[in-house]
Amino acid sequence: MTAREVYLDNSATTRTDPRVLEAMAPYFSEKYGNPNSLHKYGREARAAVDTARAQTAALINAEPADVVFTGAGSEADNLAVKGAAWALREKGKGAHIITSAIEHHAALSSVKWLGKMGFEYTILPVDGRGMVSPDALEAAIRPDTTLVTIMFANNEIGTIQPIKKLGEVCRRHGVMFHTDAVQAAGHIKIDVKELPVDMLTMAAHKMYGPKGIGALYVRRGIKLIPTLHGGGQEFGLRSGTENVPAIVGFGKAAEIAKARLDAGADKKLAAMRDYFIEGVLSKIPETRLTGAAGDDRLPFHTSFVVKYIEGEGMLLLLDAAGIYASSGSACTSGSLEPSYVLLATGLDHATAHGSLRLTMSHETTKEDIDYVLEKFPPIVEKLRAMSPFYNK
Amino acid sequence: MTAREVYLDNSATTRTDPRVLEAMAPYFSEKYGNPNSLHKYGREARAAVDTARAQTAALINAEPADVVFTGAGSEADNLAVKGAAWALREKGKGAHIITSAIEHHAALSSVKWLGKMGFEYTILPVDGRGMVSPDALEAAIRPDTTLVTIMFANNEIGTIQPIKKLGEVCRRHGVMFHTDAVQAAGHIKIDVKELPVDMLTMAAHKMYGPKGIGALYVRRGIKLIPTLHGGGQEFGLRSGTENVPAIVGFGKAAEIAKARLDAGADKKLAAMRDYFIEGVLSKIPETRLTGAAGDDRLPFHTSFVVKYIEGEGMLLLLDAAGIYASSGSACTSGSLEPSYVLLATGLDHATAHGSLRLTMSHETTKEDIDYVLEKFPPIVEKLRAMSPFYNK
Amino acid sequence: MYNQKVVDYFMNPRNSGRIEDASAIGEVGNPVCGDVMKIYLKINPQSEVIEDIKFETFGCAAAIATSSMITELAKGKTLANALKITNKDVADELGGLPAVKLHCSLLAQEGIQAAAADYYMKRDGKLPAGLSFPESSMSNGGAEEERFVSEDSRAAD
Amino acid sequence: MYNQKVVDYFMNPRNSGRIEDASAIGEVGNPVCGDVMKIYLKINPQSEVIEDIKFETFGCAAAIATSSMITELAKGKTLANALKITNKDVADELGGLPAVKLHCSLLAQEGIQAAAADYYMKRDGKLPAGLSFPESSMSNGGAEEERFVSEDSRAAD
Ligand SMILES: Cc1ncc(COP(=O)(O)O)c(C=O)c1O
Ligand SMILES: Cc1ncc(COP(=O)(O)O)c(C=O)c1O
Ligand code: FES
Ligand code: FES
Repeated sequence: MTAREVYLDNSATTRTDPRVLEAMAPYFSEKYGNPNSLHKYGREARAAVDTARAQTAALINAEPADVVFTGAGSEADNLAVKGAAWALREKGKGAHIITSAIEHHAALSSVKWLGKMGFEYTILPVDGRGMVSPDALEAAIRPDTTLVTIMFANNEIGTIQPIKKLGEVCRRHGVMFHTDAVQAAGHIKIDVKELPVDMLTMAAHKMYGPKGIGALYVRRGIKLIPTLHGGGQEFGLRSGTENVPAIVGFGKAAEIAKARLDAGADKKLAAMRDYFIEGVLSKIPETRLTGAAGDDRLPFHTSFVVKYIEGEGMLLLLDAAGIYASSGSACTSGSLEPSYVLLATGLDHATAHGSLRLTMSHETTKEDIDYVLEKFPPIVEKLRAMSPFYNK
Repeated sequence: MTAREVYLDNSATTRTDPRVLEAMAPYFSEKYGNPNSLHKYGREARAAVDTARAQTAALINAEPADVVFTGAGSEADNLAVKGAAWALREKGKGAHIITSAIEHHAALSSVKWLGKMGFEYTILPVDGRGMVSPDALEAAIRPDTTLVTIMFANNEIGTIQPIKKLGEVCRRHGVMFHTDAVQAAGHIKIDVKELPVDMLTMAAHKMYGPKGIGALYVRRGIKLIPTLHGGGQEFGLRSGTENVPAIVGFGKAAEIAKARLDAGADKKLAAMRDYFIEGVLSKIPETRLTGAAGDDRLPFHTSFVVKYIEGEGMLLLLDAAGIYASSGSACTSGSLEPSYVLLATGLDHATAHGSLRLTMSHETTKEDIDYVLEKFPPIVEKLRAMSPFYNK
Repeated sequence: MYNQKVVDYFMNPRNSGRIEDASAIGEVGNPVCGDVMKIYLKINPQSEVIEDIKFETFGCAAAIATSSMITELAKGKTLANALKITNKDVADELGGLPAVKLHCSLLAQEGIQAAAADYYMKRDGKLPAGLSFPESSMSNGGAEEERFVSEDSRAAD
Repeated sequence: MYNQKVVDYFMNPRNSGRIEDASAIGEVGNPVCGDVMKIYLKINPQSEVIEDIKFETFGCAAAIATSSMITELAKGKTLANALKITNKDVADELGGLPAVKLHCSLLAQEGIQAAAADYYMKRDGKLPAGLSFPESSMSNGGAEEERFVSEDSRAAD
């Protein structure tokens, strides 16, 4: 038993809010109908899906009919990227896609797969803070460019992109613009009526909703080719019996998130984040923040590189102290490369290996943070004492 | 309020068994970690997924490492059909696919989409009982045939295909064989060590598990190209954060289903099914069973065509009597054609419009059936009285 | 998906059945879905008022509800006035129909037209100017690969 | 993913640190992941017994655990016998490593080899027959598009 447990891996997944679970509960064993059935059980399931769609749409100020539920955030990214790329190529608009070096695998691997299917693509670099330059985007647009996909905020380094400016560039050139807002949605204000984005990805489990449900906002009038074929659910864009409880949970999570944002909870969290960052940097020498700071950073997100040591060791020792974190140094999908995101921001391999991500929730308290600030420095000391690179 | 409620739409979706929900419950708000995280929360989630994979595999006597979880039964069909077709074409093995006329949209539309991507396909006919002929399959195999996908049991008419024989034909010709067992898994015994199938689709919500989770059995050694790209979860075949609670629920549902099958519960249900069919046919003149009978039919499945009237009217009047059924005459995805499955069995349009499906669960009682047998005939009478085709 | 009024007109159909000594019978088929409606009229030869009207319908619940509604609307009207009832009137009177079910209401409108045509053909051997046997030209949209938006897109299970 | 013994050898590393007056130092890098290990030996010039051994490792938990294990295994052995310890011995002694972490144990084996090479080079100006500076040839498998089966395939979030 540890004295305290502090879950700081909210970029990986969040705790389902008990109010969300409560909203979902009746749809498993009581109101368990298939929304496509005509009878009472089907109708009550359909009504629940309709309500949840409206709630989810409201979070980003979209119309309900413009929100498509998918089985994961990754699936929404795949649908947006492949669905638009295929549809636009079929119309003879071209086959060039632009993305950035720090996209999530769901977008990046989709683009690369399209590369195998005869599409061309450009991967834009980022600066030291992980920012994509709107000018660089503009310069990369070609006459045959059809689609740009650039994430709203990054999962590893918390950087929020200049989405409005990037979208404006796309609009100016008549290019479709998708943004992966899995880390941003529910955590910072997003208004698709104001932002020039055509498609936007969300995932409930990153905002205190359930796992296994994503959503894609698709601006009215946009035609996509589905990636999942079948019965024609979700406006024909995502076949498969609707995951009613999870959809209901998404709706509830979106409703709660919206109320929180309206109450300015993101500002409070950002203040705690800055206290946390300040504490880590001052207590642990030769450590730096990765990604952007201030308003350009997700309010719940901190991430660091700690020199001379590796992330995994920190994770395990923190784990033993009841502190649950993650590291970009971990192998992703069996690869042992350090995070491509960190490398893209200009870090060398060895430094990138020392990455640690600590991402808060609305349940994180100042006491939790102080506990981490007490336990973390000696852990670093212990590991550095074993490092051949550290000058004792 | 109606006197009794009888849910007879278990082919559409089933009630989540309360024991399944109980198993899932802790994974929302207590053990909510991402299985890919190294810390305690991640490890307990990973352990839960491993257990559920073993339970799910055991239902069909497969090895755990050969079961891939997906976001829906439809997605597993898409992955099997497209994943194998792409992979085999890439290896230069050919690009011809064989399927049947009564497949679920998830398989059929996947095949048709591949048709647009340069593949060729053959759609095998079925006989009056909805059976695919192994001889017809053998005759359709060409040198460039790579993949056959034929469902284990049909959702609309309950017919169980001669999977062993069909698989043997495929084996003989070195062709890969996928079967969509969404309606069969958990309801009849399936053993992939005995059956010559290479891939097999399941969906938890058709067997008293949760919605939003499917599984694909993939025989060892088979390479697929993923349809959903990203972080590389599920052996690289299905990216996206694992839906831990739903996976746990699938495992539990599989465990319960296996115990039931081992106890011969399918035989009992089949006896009730035959009592039900017998009752309907004897009480309502000019009505016939659609699909096969006896051992060639799913034990929980009944389906009929009632002459001179349409399905929707029956559904609504049954609904008013607390009986929840479905009909193949309903528009599927906004189309108003009667079910292509019924047409494929040789029914004319008008007769096919009069279809009704009543699918039982393990909770259905003889009293429920007797209640339906009491309420259903006058409903038919009432509608027939309005029909221009009925000779009073 | 149906509102209460539609359900009521389907559950408790008005004027269903036949008129054995009908002055005219109209039979129409819906080209979209293959459904069929028959309308029986009893017409006062002097006033041309529809004194009795009955229907038989092989179709969906919307078809039955709209059949039942149009008989109510037409009863007591002169044939000329009954012919002015459009499928939209019927749908509106029912408080609206789901988008995919709008075509069903066409059966009702065309059923009256067909019965009227039968009446005039029997009486005069020809149709009055402006009246013809109905021939619907509705087609079924919604290609599967395209994004399909509808308030009620039922899907396969 | 690590068993208890691995965790123990990582959490409570044996023989970590430096030997200031080491007889030999070996430094190896892991070509798979870029990690680095340094081994310090204090060797009895007569018996060639390893009297003291320490390590410094920049690497994952498995690298640290295997470093700590090999120092324990090698301590008190003659150099010749220590050189017979394979990475498999180290992994087995730890009760096994996850598949993706097997390569880490190579650092330990090669660290001893490198230190021994350093010892002989310093002493004789050349390596004894059969001993060379280690050069690993492990490569990283698992092309992304292929089905990737591993007991522990961690994924991105
Ligand atoms: C035979 C068959 N295959 C596939 C599916 C698709 O399953 P899901 O809707 O869960 O994606 C279904 C049911 O919808 C089915 O009955
Ligand atoms: C930025 C970003 N995009 C997409 C995803 C994919 O979401 P999911 O794992 O729910 O499919 C994630 C998280 O995993 C993410 O952080
Ligand atoms: S579907 Fe044919 S009339 Fe309604
Ligand atoms: S990952 Fe580099 S030594 Fe283990």
